[in-house]
Amino acid sequence: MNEAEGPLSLTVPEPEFRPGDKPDFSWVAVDKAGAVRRPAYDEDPRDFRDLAFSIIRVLNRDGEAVGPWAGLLSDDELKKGLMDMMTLRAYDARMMTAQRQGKCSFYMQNLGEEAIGCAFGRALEPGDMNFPTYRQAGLLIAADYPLTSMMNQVYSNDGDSARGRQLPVFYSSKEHGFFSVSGNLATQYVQAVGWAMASAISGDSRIAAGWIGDGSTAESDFHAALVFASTYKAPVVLNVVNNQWAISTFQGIARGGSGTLAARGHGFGIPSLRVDGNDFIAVHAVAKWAVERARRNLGPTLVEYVTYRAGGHSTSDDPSAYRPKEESAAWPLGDPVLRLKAHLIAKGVWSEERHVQAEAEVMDAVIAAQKESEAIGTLQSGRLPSQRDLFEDVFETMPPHLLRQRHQSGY
Amino acid sequence: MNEAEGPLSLTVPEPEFRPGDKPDFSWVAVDKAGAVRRPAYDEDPRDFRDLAFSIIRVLNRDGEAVGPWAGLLSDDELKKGLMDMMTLRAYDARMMTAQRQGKCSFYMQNLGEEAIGCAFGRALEPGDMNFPTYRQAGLLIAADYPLTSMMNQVYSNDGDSARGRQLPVFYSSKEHGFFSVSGNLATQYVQAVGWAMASAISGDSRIAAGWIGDGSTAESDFHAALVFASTYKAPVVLNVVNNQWAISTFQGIARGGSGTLAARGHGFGIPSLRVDGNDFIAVHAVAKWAVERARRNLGPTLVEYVTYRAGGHSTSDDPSAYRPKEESAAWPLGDPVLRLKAHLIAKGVWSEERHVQAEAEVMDAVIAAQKESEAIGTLQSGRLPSQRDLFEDVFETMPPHLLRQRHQSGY
Amino acid sequence: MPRRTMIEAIQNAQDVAMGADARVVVFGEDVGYFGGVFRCTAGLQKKYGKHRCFDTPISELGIVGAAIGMAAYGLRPCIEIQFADYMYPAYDQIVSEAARLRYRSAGEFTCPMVIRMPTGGGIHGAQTHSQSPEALFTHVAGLKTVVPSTPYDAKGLLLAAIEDPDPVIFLEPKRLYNGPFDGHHDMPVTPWKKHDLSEVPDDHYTVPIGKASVRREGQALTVLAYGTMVYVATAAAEESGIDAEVIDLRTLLPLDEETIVASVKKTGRCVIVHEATRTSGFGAELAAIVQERCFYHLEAPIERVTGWDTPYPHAQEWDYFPSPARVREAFERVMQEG
Amino acid sequence: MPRRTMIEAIQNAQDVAMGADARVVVFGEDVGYFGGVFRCTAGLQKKYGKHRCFDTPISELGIVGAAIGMAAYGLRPCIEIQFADYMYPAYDQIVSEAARLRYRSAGEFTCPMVIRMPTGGGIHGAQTHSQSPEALFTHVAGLKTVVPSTPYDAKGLLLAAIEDPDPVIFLEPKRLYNGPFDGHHDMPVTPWKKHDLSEVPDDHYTVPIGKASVRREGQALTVLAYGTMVYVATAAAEESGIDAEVIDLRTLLPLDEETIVASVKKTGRCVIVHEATRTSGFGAELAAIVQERCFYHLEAPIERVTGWDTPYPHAQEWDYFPSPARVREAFERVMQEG
Ligand SMILES: Cc1ncc(C[n+]2csc(CCOP(=O)(O)OP(=O)(O)O)c2C)c(N)n1
Ligand SMILES: Cc1ncc(C[n+]2csc(CCOP(=O)(O)OP(=O)(O)O)c2C)c(N)n1
Ligand SMILES: [Mg+2]
Ligand SMILES: [Mg+2]
Repeated sequence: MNEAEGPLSLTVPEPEFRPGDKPDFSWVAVDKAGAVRRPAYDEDPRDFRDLAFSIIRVLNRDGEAVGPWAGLLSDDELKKGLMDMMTLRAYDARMMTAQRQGKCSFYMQNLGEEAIGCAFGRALEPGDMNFPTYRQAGLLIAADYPLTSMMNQVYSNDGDSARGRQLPVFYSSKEHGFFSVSGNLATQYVQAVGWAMASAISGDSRIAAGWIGDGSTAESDFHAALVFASTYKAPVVLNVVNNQWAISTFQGIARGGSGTLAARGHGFGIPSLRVDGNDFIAVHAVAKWAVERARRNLGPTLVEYVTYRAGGHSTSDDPSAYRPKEESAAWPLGDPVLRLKAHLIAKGVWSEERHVQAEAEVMDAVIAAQKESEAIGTLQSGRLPSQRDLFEDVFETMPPHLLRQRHQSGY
Repeated sequence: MNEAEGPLSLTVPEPEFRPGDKPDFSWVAVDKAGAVRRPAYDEDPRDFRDLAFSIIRVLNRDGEAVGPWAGLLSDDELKKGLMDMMTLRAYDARMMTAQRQGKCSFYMQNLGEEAIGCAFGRALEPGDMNFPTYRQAGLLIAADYPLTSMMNQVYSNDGDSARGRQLPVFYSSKEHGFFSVSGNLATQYVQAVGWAMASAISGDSRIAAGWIGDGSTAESDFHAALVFASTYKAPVVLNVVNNQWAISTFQGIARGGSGTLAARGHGFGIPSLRVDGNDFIAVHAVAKWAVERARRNLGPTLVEYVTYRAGGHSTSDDPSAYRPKEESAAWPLGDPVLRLKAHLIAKGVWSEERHVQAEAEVMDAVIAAQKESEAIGTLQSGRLPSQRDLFEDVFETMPPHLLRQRHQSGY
Repeated sequence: MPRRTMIEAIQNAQDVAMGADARVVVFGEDVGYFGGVFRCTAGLQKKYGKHRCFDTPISELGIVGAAIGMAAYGLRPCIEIQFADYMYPAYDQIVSEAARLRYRSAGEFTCPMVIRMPTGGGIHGAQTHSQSPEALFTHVAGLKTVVPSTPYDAKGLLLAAIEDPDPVIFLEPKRLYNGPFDGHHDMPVTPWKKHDLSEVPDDHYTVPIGKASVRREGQALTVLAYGTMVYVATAAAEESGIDAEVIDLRTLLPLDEETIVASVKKTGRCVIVHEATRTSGFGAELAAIVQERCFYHLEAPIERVTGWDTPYPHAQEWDYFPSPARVREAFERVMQEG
Repeated sequence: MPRRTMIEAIQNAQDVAMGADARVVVFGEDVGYFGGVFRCTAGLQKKYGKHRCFDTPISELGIVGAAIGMAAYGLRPCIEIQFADYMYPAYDQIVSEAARLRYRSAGEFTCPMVIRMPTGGGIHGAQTHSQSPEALFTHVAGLKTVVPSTPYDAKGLLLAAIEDPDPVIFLEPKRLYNGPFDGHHDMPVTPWKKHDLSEVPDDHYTVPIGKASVRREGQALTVLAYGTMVYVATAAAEESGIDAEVIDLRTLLPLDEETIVASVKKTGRCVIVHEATRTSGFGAELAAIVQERCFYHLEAPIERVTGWDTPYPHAQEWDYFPSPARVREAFERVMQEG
């Protein structure tokens, strides 16, 4: 009763455009700003499954903030958000240059994705904990972590609180709710769930946020995180940053036939939202909603941020080898800095002049921090962590064999 | 703006009933036989998402086969199916006793779940490959694998084709489409996908079937399998046997808030069906549908079999420590052997007398096989695999260090 | 003094730890209501509540990954992997995360946790219920690895592990759970309740991590062993009449090199016994250290008696398992040389 | 004879294998359209089609698990793990499945596959782009482990590995991808194209698995090394003026013990060099074997020069990495003893 005809064949998904193609994203369904509803915190997730397939947006083409997700932030907060994004962008630019100058071994920028970390950070309370990837420096900026400390880490200089042990951008600051970044993709997603469970076990009120990229959702830890979060209703926000690319691999390879990555949550009964990651206000509003659900002990929320990695994957990557150069410009969700700027101007609380001035301000701040940091050292010169440090912190107390090795090493 | 009130607390799901409780499954929503529709093979999976939350059933309370999933098997095929299930049950009973007698180290029975392997096996073609767990012996019986060979494996005697190297019930028979069972849960699920991809790469027409238990869906390999199957549209049937228990842990711990395990497929865009695992005809019909989809290069299907593990997890387990003794009897889906028997009697092609006679026939066959197998040996006596065998098959060619070790060992 | 099996000692250690410190949480597959497939967590859920002792989904990755998050939060998870053979799905979390968190954050975040797991063979568990993966942990900087061989040590070491500020791999030789097994699988086993080494006080005490124990003094040769092999080695010593000194390492990392070196310098001969496969087993490290530090005292090559370099078999278990006879032969070879 | 970098040699080996045998398939993260982050699979998708060379989701478990199923089906997967540091999520599939499939089915199902992965440090990759996990493979019965140190060997060994009937772990020292690096990080590197060892024929050839190569003959002492450390050891020999014999092991398992034993019996002294952490590193196994088999020829303790027992650091990379100076010091110590 084998009704099949021809032989089997393997399907291998391909991105729409490769170098040489003219990108055209008119097929990407982008919901109108204000069009997607805002469920009640305790609404049955089965009743808003559609929200995993739409895109929550607040800022419309005229720069207005519209719909049920608008209205949470004051003008001052919005201005601070804009400045944070601009700071991150300026910082990234300087560090990219520093890497080319050999001052650090490596760098990864956030270009085009600034809204996500900067807006999410504002939705948290002190004591909450992020488990970030390498592309959430915005969380630190939003938490007012000093730029100099960030640079010290990037330069692996003697001011680096982690003693130069980690690759650039693998920051850590407990005080600023930023868990030590691991280079292993996805591992920290389930740790975020564990941290949140610990908070619940302890009768605390703090919540956790896990971070993962589109490509990394394929990793096992993503599944473990969803299973544990779903079973124990952990107070955690599970963030997926879909910037369309995982190095050279387009998001369709990780996503497969599921339509969206947000849909992954449905198999676990986890409420899942999809949001315009380049819309600062939308990101903040959705983050706030998910954080509040967690805080009310209503359990996890999965949030997919739809965005675009406008730069290379890292300083080791040249994206023109695998995608059209124009793809970034063709991407339909625009630039997060320009969109928030336009909104503030439309509101009459910002201006082109103020913006130019602000650009100078943030650049000054970045340069001042850079001077301070470089006065300590860069990877190639100045004060670096001591070689003795190599042997510290393997354990709290150094065991005899390590003492012996340190001695052998001459330190 | 923290609107939360009290402190957080941890949710830990609990089964409805523990020893001492009176089980009452009236809350389990069981669809009427014949009520769930049968989608076209190429229907968009988004259009039958409801089928992951219903239960496909064919045999109704009067023993009739009804609805769109009925009618695929001839009377002779059904009788063969009944005999297969009875054989498996008789075989299990004998082996449970053999274990108590010390003839083998361990045993795991299929009690209550006989329909699944026995019916699924009939939906495959020669050359297709199952990647089974330890509870799919029915696949071998359906494929007419000799009982003696099965017993030789259980007894680890010299007739065991795998040279006594594996725990009892970890069978292997390429010829019968039964991949060597691993003791590590879930690992083989993704291998099934790989095997299916290989068939597609090769332009072959053979398909694969992966098998996993409810509890094991929490493992990483389950996720990897779904990701790969979804991305490459692998010709594979992904079976989840939900027998309600994972040793002492009820299925709610693995399932979390998702409603059903079949729903896991939705996050991947994989069509997902849920079927009465104690209904031989329904299992077969759904299996056939999923196999046909794979064969037509339409990709993977996830199938959840709703059943109940009527016995202990293994001979090392005493379920009365964690669930009410009466729970099995209270389970609403009945016994697969009795249900198919009733259907055949209702159809007039079987009778109580024929059944009694059949019981004697299968027991005779099992006892004859047992005699043959025990004539070779059991774990404690008779001909066992040679100790030399210990060193074979680590590699195709024995490298010098192993030759030296074998020599040292005295063999 | 109450007598306890090793299982009871392990259960009791966790009970004491949970009673003393609300940060101690216990979880794993089947460890909650049921109390663990080996009963090592029996009664803890009832006594301390579902939020401190609970069943988990079958995801070793999830168990360890969640525990790391909890440890970073400030709890002290003591988790069970049902069999050491099933720790591989969690190996990335253990190696890349738990072991390195303190280092990579320079102490800002730490990972005080214990990962318990039954190890070793001798129970007809075949390839997936018999493995001894200790060398896969000792190679990883940032992990401590402990293997008790008596109920007393099991409790004391487990309490020390739970109180340790760093991740500890706690390997429980399951062949010893119920009785000490005097080396011969075909002879009756003395149950712990009739054995001297099973006296386990009710109260809190610790056995220090990093200290070996000389189980049998001797002058002729030194045996380095741990877990079940301590009994195999002792049986071999008794039966051979060779005056062997048997050292129970108890902690593999950090290793008590001083006790080892002092003994080998005294005896001039060394035999290492472990169940794991030979190549790159922990015995290799022991042999390397002993020849490095005792070279001029050695009168014969150091011998290793180990599991063979094959997967762990089922029917042939007792041909795989290092027997007193194999250890005795090594003793004799080592005594003849030099 | 054409000259090739190690990357080109590896690419070429796969090209030759795919051309000769339709069962050979190549996949991994970024290996398809882009040709791999190190370009080791460049051009293969274009030449052989998407169904034989393709990108995968970021799931090392999935990559290896799927490859096992394919190998069992009858294909010959040659897969890439982007960095050895990321193999841990696949470790269970490698150890519990690939390594044991032949054994547990007594040859009914087999797993001919190659798992390629860049290893080792020296590129400022910090803890997650620098590891040398070879000992985690050599401990596992059923795996072969290969580490080439030249473009010629890389191609020949990779072809041998693809044609091998069993799973082969193929560790590529990424410090050698573009040039041989003569041991000093602060001196200019000779690119392969100017180096003698980069002559790589276009055609098919194999270098046998299980055979070491004596890279430098000498009488005074034996150095056992592999991968990048072959160059560090050679530099140390050249600079110290000590007549060291440098053996490039090339295959760690099965190990060419005969070549090692013959050399140490000749020189009476042995230094082992590897990048991995010291404790339970592959050097421990080498030391154990050498003392077992050459005891009466040894005139000094065997020394190990290795990475320290810490995670792989970033800023302090060159303090971690075994330098020619550290190797030279070991040579001197070993020559002074005895
Ligand atoms: C376990 C693991 N596998 C592979 C890598 C190598 N790697 C680093 S980043 C990356 C792509 C990640 O893509 P995505 O998750 O989409 O994050 P993005 O870089 O786009 O933010 C890969 C494959 C890694 N770091 N860890
Ligand atoms: C990786 C791994 N972890 C744990 C175990 C121990 N174990 C064996 S069976 C089992 C329960 C499996 O339950 P389920 O998947 O529901 O299958 P069932 O036994 O009900 O058929 C467990 C935890 C294992 N074999 N492998
Ligand atoms: Mg991405
Ligand atoms: Mg089950």
